[in-house]
Amino acid sequence: MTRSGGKLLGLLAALALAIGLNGCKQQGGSAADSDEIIIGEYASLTGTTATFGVSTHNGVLLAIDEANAAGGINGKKIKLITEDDRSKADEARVVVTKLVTQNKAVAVLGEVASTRSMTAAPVCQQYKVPMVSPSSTNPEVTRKGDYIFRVCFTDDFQAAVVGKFAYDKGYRKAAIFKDMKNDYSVAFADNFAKSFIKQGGKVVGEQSYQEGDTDFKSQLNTLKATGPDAILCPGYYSEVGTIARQAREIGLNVPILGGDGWDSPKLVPGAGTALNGCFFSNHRFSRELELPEIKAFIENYKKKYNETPDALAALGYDAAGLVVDAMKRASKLDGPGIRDAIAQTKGFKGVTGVITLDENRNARKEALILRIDGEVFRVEKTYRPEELGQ
Amino acid sequence: MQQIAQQLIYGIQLGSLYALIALGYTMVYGVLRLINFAHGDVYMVGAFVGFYACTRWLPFKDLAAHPEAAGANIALAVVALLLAMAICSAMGVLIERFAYRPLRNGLQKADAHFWGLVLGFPITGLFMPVFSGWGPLVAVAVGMGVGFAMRPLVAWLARRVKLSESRLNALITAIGVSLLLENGGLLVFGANPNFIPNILPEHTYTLPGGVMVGSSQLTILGVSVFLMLALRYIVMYTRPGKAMRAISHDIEAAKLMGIDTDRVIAFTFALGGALAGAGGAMVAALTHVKITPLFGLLPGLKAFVAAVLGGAGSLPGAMVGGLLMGSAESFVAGSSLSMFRDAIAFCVLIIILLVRPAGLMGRHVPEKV
Amino acid sequence: MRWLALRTVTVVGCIAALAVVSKLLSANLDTYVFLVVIQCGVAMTLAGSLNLINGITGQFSIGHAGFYAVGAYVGAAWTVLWQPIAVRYLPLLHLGTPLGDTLTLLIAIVVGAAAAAVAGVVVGLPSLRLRGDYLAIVTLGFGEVIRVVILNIDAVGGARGLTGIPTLVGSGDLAFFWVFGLVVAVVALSRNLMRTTRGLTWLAVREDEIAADAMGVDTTRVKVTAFVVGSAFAGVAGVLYAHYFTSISPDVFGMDMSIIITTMVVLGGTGSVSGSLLAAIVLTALPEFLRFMQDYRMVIFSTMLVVVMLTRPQGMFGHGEISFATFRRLLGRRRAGGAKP
Amino acid sequence: MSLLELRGVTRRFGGLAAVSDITAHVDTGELVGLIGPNGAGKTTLFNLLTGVYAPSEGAVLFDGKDTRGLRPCRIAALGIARTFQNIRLFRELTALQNVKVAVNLRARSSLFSAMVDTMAQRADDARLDGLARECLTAMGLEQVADTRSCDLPYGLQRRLEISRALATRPRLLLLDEPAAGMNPFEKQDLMQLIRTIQTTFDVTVLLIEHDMKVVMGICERIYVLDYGQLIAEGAPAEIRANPKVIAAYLGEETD
Repeated sequence: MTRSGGKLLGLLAALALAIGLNGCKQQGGSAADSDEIIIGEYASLTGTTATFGVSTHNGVLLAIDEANAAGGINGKKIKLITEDDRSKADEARVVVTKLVTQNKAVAVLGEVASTRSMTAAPVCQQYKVPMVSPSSTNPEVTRKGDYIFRVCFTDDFQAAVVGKFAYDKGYRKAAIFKDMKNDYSVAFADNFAKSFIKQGGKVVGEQSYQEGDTDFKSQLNTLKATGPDAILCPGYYSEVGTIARQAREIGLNVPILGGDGWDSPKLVPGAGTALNGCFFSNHRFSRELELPEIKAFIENYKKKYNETPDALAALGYDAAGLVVDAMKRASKLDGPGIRDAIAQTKGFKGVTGVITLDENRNARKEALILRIDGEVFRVEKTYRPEELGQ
Repeated sequence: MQQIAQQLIYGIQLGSLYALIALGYTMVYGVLRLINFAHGDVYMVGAFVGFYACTRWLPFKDLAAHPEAAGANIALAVVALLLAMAICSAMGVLIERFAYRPLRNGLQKADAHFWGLVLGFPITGLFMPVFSGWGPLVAVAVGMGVGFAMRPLVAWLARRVKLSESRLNALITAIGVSLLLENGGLLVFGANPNFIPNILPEHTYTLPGGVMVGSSQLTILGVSVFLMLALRYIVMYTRPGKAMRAISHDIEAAKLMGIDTDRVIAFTFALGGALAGAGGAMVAALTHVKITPLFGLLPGLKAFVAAVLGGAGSLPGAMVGGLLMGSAESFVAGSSLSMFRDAIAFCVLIIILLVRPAGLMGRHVPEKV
Repeated sequence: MRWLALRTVTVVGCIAALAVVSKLLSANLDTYVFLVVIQCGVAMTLAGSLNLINGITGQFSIGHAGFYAVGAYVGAAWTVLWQPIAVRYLPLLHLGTPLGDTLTLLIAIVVGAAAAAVAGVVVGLPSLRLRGDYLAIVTLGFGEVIRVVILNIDAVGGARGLTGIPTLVGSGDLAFFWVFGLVVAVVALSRNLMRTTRGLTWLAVREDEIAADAMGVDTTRVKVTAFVVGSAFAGVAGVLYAHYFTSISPDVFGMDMSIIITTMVVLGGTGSVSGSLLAAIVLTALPEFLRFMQDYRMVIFSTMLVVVMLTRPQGMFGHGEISFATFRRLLGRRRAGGAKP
Repeated sequence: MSLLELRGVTRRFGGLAAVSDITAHVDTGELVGLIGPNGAGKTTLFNLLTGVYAPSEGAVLFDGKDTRGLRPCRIAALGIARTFQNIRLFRELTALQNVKVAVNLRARSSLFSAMVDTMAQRADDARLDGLARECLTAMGLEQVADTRSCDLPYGLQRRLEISRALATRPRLLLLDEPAAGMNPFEKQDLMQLIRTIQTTFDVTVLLIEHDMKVVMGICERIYVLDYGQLIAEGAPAEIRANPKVIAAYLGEETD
């Protein structure tokens, strides 16, 4: 009899627990009647991609501050709640759930990495809260639902740009060196190969590394033996510098190509002179473009953070700016209302280009090819989506 | 053929580094039968010391701007290396004193105070923004106060410490220390990667047969070999070294013979820390790899695998294991299976352990019945 | 017959209790809190199943995330890749219908558990030759090998992870029911093992392998069985995780996950089922509670870990259990018997 | 036929022969002693008998069956049980649980039924519980059944080990220095006890002992081991008078 007695006690205990927890239910007031509008942001403030997360967050914060200084939305101030997901996909989902259900965010900004955006997107979709990703470039991200948007171009476009550029530049044999652990890097490499081969080029070798490795010479040496005209290295800047140095050390002196993962003020300190004359694709953000909106942004950013912004900061700024703009136009300040307003965005003048969202909720924007020249990234070429038939 | 020789050279360079770190693991394992998980993080601290020495503390000049400063920089680099070794060995001793010694001897009052302070600081740090108006002095004072207030809490928690012989326990403590160093490092150093600029001249030599060797590789190899020889001398011919060997043979007997085991264990951690520190600083300065608080995670793990591979507790084993791991990894990385690089390191380990359960050079002590 | 009646009552009672609690919780809890509760449930299963290997049988296994990953990936691969093929021949499996959903999930659980169990045998076999730290390293290494292999299988997404897994366990009360049903199963199994004469052989292997062998305990079989059962449960936890969170990626199942699960077991007191479960709750919920501390939370978390290890080396409960007997004792009633280790 | 038969058993560790070329036998119902100076290889011999080590040469036959290649648990199932020189109890388990582990050899239910706690398993458990308590009672340990074994006094721990060995229902019981660390009264008790269990449990006993009083007092036949070799065999009185044995214990008297 002791056993069923125990179970009975357990049942009672569980009931008590349930009733107790019942009291814990968040009594947070609804967003509509408070004088604040809450925007949630999830970012990798710590962990492997912390630099991207922090840059983006700075950009977002700047945009929100500016919007509030300009009077907010219909007299209501915007409150940004930022949660750190420690660069982990499962945590991204948890924090977005928190932002949406507990903090009652009406819109969500994030993430940099596509894996995390894809993990969190279903939550936003389920609770009908629009999510705008500043820089997740994997095409899959916005396919997660009609509440998911992005303000950057997609990987297939970016990689195709690099592929076309490489061919135009006269490279015929390319080798690929990708970060196995990084889905951005893997997808970039695949799309580049497709585009490059379609143009008529040939991929002669493919090797991989993992974020955190310190020695790349073995793989580079193997790639060297294949005699490439150029090497595509679509990883993050944190490894690219070291890879470039080690490539030069072993006498592999061909140009190295990359994507927007390279964009960071730390790229050159990491690479020294090893990346001089190399190229990477980036969002349309460069001081060299001499555009007034970019100049103003850089000035304001420097004033606030005392450092030079990179493209990710600019994208964060644009993502937040886009949401604020949509809120001003929205018929109703709730998830669906803001979503419709975002979806109708046309010709939003962002720092990183004019943003018009297409029916797939992607921004159609041009891409730059930058050439590394000492400490400066010079604009080599600009590609429009139409040029690649996209 | 040239390819194979070339990969072998990379493997040896990588392996000598693994061996350097693995020695720290294996020495500690020898005397304490403890996997010092925090050792990889000591290596990380070495890299940061190297970074700060090269960019802030010492008057290094960037060679790109001042090519004439090469000689002065090399002299300074020796100082930086010694500095990293000194700080890391102090670090090792500190970890031993406050995290592992209480496991053996029970938590003393001093330990309770230490951990109280450690708990106090991050909690105070949280309120830093509140104090920002008052300046750092006030914040530090408050931090000390909170830390001081936390001491009795730890002491109270520890009022009935039962010593545990569980190895799992020691392992989790070591993991805790490792996490503490990593996350503490994130707070102190930030998550942004750092790079050491060009401060040492770099040349590449081409050997007959087209095999290329860089000066940085030669330096890493040379310093590692030198340090290993020095270590061997210390362990074989000096008094503390002999005491270390005695302890690794039988700690109880060593105690009875009048050896101050706690001191010798601290000495072991100091030696291991110095080696790891040297490795960290060298890698950071010579390969220009990114330096982050997670810098030690992967090399630490691989060095540890190397130590087990060679036979935990055996110094020559750590060297052999390190070289084996380095070469295996280099060959795999250079082959078409580069994506399986890490997996293959472990596969090699598993296979070798199944054939030789105590590692390549470990003594297999059958349990006495 | 008395036994049968009792057993029916307890099983039905458990199911009913779970159903009621899950309804109540999913209806009343904030979604975020509910998500954390579900995570706690998954963590409890993982800790409980590792406790079977580490705590009860005394094998030094620290690569549990590997089994978790195998379960999650094989289970998810079934629903995403193979189920659409199977449904052509077995219309019963049609998703969207309650029957089809449940059947698909059950099959996922079975394949996930089976795959993890096979992995358990593979890891369990070295345990026959290796002891202590060496075994620990092999298990850790195995976990890493699994992760790297998954990274390289394009069919399950590689580094991108596998997304778009149907939520077969739902997002509300059903999920709670499944996850905590699994917790109950682990607890019941551990309890049965620790109470029965048969189960004592597992504890004997932990206490003294040589003596156990000399007393006729087939230590080989005990160890391999512990690995198989422990990893099968971890596999099922993986299947449920995958079908609740709808996306999995290799970085979820990395070494840090393994280490956290090991920590749960040690912190709770190796061998103590209730301790492991409680530690699982604490270690899952604590970082969430500490979220307001932002950058500082992981520092505080790791310091607390060390301090707990130093001040309570035997873990929170040592080998002891918190049981209803404890409560009864607290209430002043006599303990009803049934010796517990 | 002998219950236990050793045919030229040799065991080497490295180059060193811990026991070499031992030929001996133990008959059913006997109480045989095995003595010898420290390091003579007595415990090694026990380990060879119980399968902890495999013989380098020669064979061990139990009840006519060659035990080579059998794991210790199989040999225990055949009917050889042992105690250990340095007590090896399951420290965290209670006295009763210690015995229950050994009683498992006589369990009928499977591990699976234990895991799901079936009815058959419950009945079986009740039966095993009875058997275990029986073994405890036989050694006078019923009072401490629920005490953790590491909390027991030393003498009781020794007894518990014997009781645990008996629980496997052995035909041959190997006792490794059962009287070590006991005072003279306890030793007297022990001798009495060994005789009793030999008759009540119908078991053959082979014991290693250093205390000559105990050995001479209860053994019917004695083997003497020195430097891994059998140097003498015979009844207690013969062994006492054997010059080789005296030499082995006291060193060569003639210089």
